Amino acid sequence: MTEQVIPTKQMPPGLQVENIDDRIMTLNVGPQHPGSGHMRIIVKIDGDYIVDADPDPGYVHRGEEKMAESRNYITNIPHLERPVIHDSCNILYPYVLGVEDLVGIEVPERAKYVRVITAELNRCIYIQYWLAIYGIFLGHSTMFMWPAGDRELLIDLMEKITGARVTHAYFIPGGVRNDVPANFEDVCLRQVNYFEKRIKEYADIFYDNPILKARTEDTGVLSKEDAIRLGTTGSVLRASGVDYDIRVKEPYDVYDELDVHTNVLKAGDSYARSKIPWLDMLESCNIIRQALEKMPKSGSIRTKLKPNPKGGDDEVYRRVESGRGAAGCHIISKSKPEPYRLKLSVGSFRNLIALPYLLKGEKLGNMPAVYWSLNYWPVEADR
Amino acid sequence: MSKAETTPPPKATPPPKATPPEKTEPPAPAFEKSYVDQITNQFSDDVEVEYIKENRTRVNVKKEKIAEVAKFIKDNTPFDHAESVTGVDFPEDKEIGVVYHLGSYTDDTYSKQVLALATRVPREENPNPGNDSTKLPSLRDMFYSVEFHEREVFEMLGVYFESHPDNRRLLLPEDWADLPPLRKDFRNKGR
Amino acid sequence: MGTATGIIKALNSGIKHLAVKRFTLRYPEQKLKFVGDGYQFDPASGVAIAGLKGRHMLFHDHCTGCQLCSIACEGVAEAIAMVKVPDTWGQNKKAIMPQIDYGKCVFCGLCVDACPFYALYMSNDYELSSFTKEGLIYTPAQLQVKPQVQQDSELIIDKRGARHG
Amino acid sequence: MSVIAPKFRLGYFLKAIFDNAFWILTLVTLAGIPAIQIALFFMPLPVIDGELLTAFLAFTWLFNPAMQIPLIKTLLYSDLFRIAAFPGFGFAALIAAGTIFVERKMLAKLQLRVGPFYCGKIEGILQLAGDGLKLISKEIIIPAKADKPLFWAAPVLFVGTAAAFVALIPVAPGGWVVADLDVGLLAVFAVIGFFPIITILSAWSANSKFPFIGGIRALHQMVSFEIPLILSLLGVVILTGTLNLSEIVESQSNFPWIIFMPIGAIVFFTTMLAELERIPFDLPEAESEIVAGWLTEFSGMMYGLVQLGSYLKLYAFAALFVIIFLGGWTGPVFWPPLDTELITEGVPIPNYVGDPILTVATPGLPLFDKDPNEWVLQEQGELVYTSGQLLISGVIWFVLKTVGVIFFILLPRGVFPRIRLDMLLHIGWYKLIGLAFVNIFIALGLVYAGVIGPGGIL
Repeated sequence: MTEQVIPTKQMPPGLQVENIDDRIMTLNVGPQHPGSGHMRIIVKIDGDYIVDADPDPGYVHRGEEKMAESRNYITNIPHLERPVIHDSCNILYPYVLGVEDLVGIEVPERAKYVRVITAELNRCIYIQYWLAIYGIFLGHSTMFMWPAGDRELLIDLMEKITGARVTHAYFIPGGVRNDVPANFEDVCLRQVNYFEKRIKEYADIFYDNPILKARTEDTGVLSKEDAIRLGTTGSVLRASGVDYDIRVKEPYDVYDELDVHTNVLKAGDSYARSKIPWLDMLESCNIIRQALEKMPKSGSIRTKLKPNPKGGDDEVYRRVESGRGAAGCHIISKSKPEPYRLKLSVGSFRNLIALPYLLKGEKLGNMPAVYWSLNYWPVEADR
Repeated sequence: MSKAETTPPPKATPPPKATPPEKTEPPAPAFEKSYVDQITNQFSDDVEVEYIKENRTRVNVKKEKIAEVAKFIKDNTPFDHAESVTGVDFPEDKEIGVVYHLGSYTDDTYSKQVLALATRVPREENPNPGNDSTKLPSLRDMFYSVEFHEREVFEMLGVYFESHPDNRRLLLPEDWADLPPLRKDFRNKGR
Repeated sequence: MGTATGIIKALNSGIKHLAVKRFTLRYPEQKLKFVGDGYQFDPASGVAIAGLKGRHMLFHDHCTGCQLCSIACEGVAEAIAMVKVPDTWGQNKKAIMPQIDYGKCVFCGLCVDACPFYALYMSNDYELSSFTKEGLIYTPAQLQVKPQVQQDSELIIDKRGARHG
Repeated sequence: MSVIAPKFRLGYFLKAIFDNAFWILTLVTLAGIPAIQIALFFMPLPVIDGELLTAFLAFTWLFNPAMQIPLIKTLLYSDLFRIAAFPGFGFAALIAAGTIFVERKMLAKLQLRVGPFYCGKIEGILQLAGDGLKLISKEIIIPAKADKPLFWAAPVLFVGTAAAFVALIPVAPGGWVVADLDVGLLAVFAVIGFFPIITILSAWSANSKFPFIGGIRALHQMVSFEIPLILSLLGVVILTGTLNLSEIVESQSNFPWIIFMPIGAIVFFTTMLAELERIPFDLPEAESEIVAGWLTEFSGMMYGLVQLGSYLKLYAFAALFVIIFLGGWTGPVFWPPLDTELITEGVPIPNYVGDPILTVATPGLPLFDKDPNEWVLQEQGELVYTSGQLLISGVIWFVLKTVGVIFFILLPRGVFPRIRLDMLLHIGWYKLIGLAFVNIFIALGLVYAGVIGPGGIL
């Protein structure tokens, strides 16, 4: 393997990569492995220590960027949410914002609030799914079932709004596709309140569990400087003590009218990285309540587009805070109905770079804890 | 929706050269202009400001100078990480564009800013990734976070990054033997 | 002693949840109730109404055979094909109507958005499984049928937790 | 939709059936019947009502209502019954099956889901049978480069060793145990020592990476937890002065040892979890790290056998905990709630002809009641059985306590995450061994202070 520019972490004594060829064992963890997701990590271990880790994504690469070049701005919508169907509103958000910039239309106020609410609901849905897998990766089967079950509350809510359980295809340039159903505010408030009560119960059994703490604290520590240099984003960055949340720093839609609190932890270990999304969920419940309060009770939810919208000869780069960190969308338009080039710069792909760095020198038993604490979604990274 | 979406992108109409002339735009925002000016003052001939919009700026750099400019940006401005590297194919110009989007975590005043650092490399009709003239110096030493992005651009567009220590395939299968797929002459089936 | 209290707290939390109501929806016996009659447009205002994106419903008296739904689907799933129908409707000069392959459809609803005559709706019916691939292809005549759906179960939240009932 | 095979012909089908029947009959006649006769020649046959029970006589008596009860009673007190059915394998397997069912339903309840629901109409009670059928019907795949004899032997050895462990467990007063050894506890330690060897052998023979890592982990875990396990039980041995498990139970007729040795109980419980590879100590099978650990290459019924063995082991460990710390089968007699002596020995009634003895043994349990006249095995002078009522009461207490312990073995699975290998070894070598020594010192202190033990005040 190659040299790292970043000085590698101190290996335990007696571990040098060069001289132990006959002692190291190469493990192909994935792509079909209960602890890898749809990705392969080529791990070299010496005893119980990982001496080298090489992530090999691409198992579920679908060429979404290439596909987007031959579809117009509207028919791209169901495709571009495919990388993260659990977070489909948030992955569509930068694209929709970018197309609105290109085409130059205004979004009605009520649609902006509906977007924020659905995006926050979707963030919770994604994080619950992520948390469920984090639980099962650590061998905590209850933490697999509880989030997967409680997620159903919000999926139910999203189904009432958008008509689909996961692949909503709800955002559209110019607003959202349909209005929320009648007495939506009450139902939403009731379910979100119960959801918040439920996720607070995770603390006793999971986050304050001494075995979990002993297991994940001080493993895979990413310092603040390294987190910045590696360009990580989202929960990984905030767990390392960097106060950076695009919802606060570069508010889009109506986030500047809402009181959004950024959760930051200083430790930078697996435990902090796994706790930040949970705190984010609590914050999301807060945001949803605020947005429900401030949302205009009636009004238009969609500015009609022309049938075949064209962008100018322009480019745009918009970014939002998705469940996994910043999701950026770079659209280059050439006055055609289709984008000339569309690039998704997603949180998973940006956080993946920290994986080989973090795994080096860890124990094999820590691999799932470190890997999944990166808030990584293999399908999104592959696009 | 017309039938146009189903036909391949037409080649007949060549788009204007890489930098369209600036139209009557509102005056550039002052803050964004200040840090772009920092770069243009240093490299007056080699860089070209494409646009300065609110929170977004783009600077086109000659490919020989890209590492130098990146080093200058890294040392003298708060931009500390690359968010995204986009490779764009321009078959009409026989060039491939590479756009680095740089952001800043450390400086709060810069947290909204995204500086796009763009460059172009010559494109070859019959690409032989790694062994032809489509080469760029890697920015990995300046912005470590471009490592995987540059690997992706290498496999998707065939731009070889010199001094990148790990120029391997990332997403594509190991036995991929076709054109780099994000080039415009690689056609999707049925499109 | 923090470890001991933590372990006891975790055990306590686990045992406490033995008494919480189960959340599972027992599907074939219970079926979830949805809002409205499915994703459709209000012809008067032209605004979409929230509802489940299920199997489509085609109104033969509105469809003009303009193919806009098929064109919209081309970029998404290529599930809609236009087929010949008996020439009984005056407004449908070409006598073609959409036929939908649910093996391909992704239920995005863009065809409903595209229909300018409000002829294509989506209904509440989501039980579309079939033993053969051909059984998934719905002809215009099949799409005309209004689905019979019995959906009665709702989410109930009370002190002992959430459940379906 | 079932489809008849395209080249089906009834003639071939019938021919296959006849062929099979022919070969079975031939083999039974030529090999089976001589084998049975040879076995009968060497087997000591019981004497019932003054008649030697031959195979022919047994078949005859089966249809004679008067002789059925003595026949069944003889069967009940035979070695084969004890090994195969009641205190041995069958009883343990029944409890293991119950354990699996309870584990699934309880875990489902804890996790707010339903669990097995449809199989068997009542809360999925037949799910285990369905799973067993599925496992039997599955193909057994052996890796091409595996060490095949070892690989085949591992699951069988695992079940065999677990059954041997079960054989050492007494479940009711009066010698209801397969092997009543004076060194029962030592035998338990010896049997436990086999498990890591079987695990590492199977892991090695699979010739695959993940089983190998899992086997090494299992070896680490079991070897390092065996020492605190043995040490934690020594306190009780010091206090009772015996290694015989039945005598250890009888020494707790007044109070269970857990009152004096809670530390030993905690250490034993923890090591038990580790030996059983249950969460939080399921590192050898850690799914997300090493697929399924040393079980990765097992398929079909080989996997099923390992699972059966591990649940038998779970029962045996829970029973051992009950025997050593919770007083085994001791407890109040259920019905009638009278003294044990009234049931076993009775009260002699004076002034009556023949000195009759009044007992309060429950009628209706003639099968288990002591009847010296019909009871042949007693003559050998090694087994003493008590009345059926005490047996029932003892077994109920024993099962209740065992189920309670099993509940606490199952509960951590829903509550704790898996721990890491270095944490595990740290716990084993630093904390548990220290605590086990503390426990031994407590026991020694109690003995030397003269509180309990031989000649103590309690």
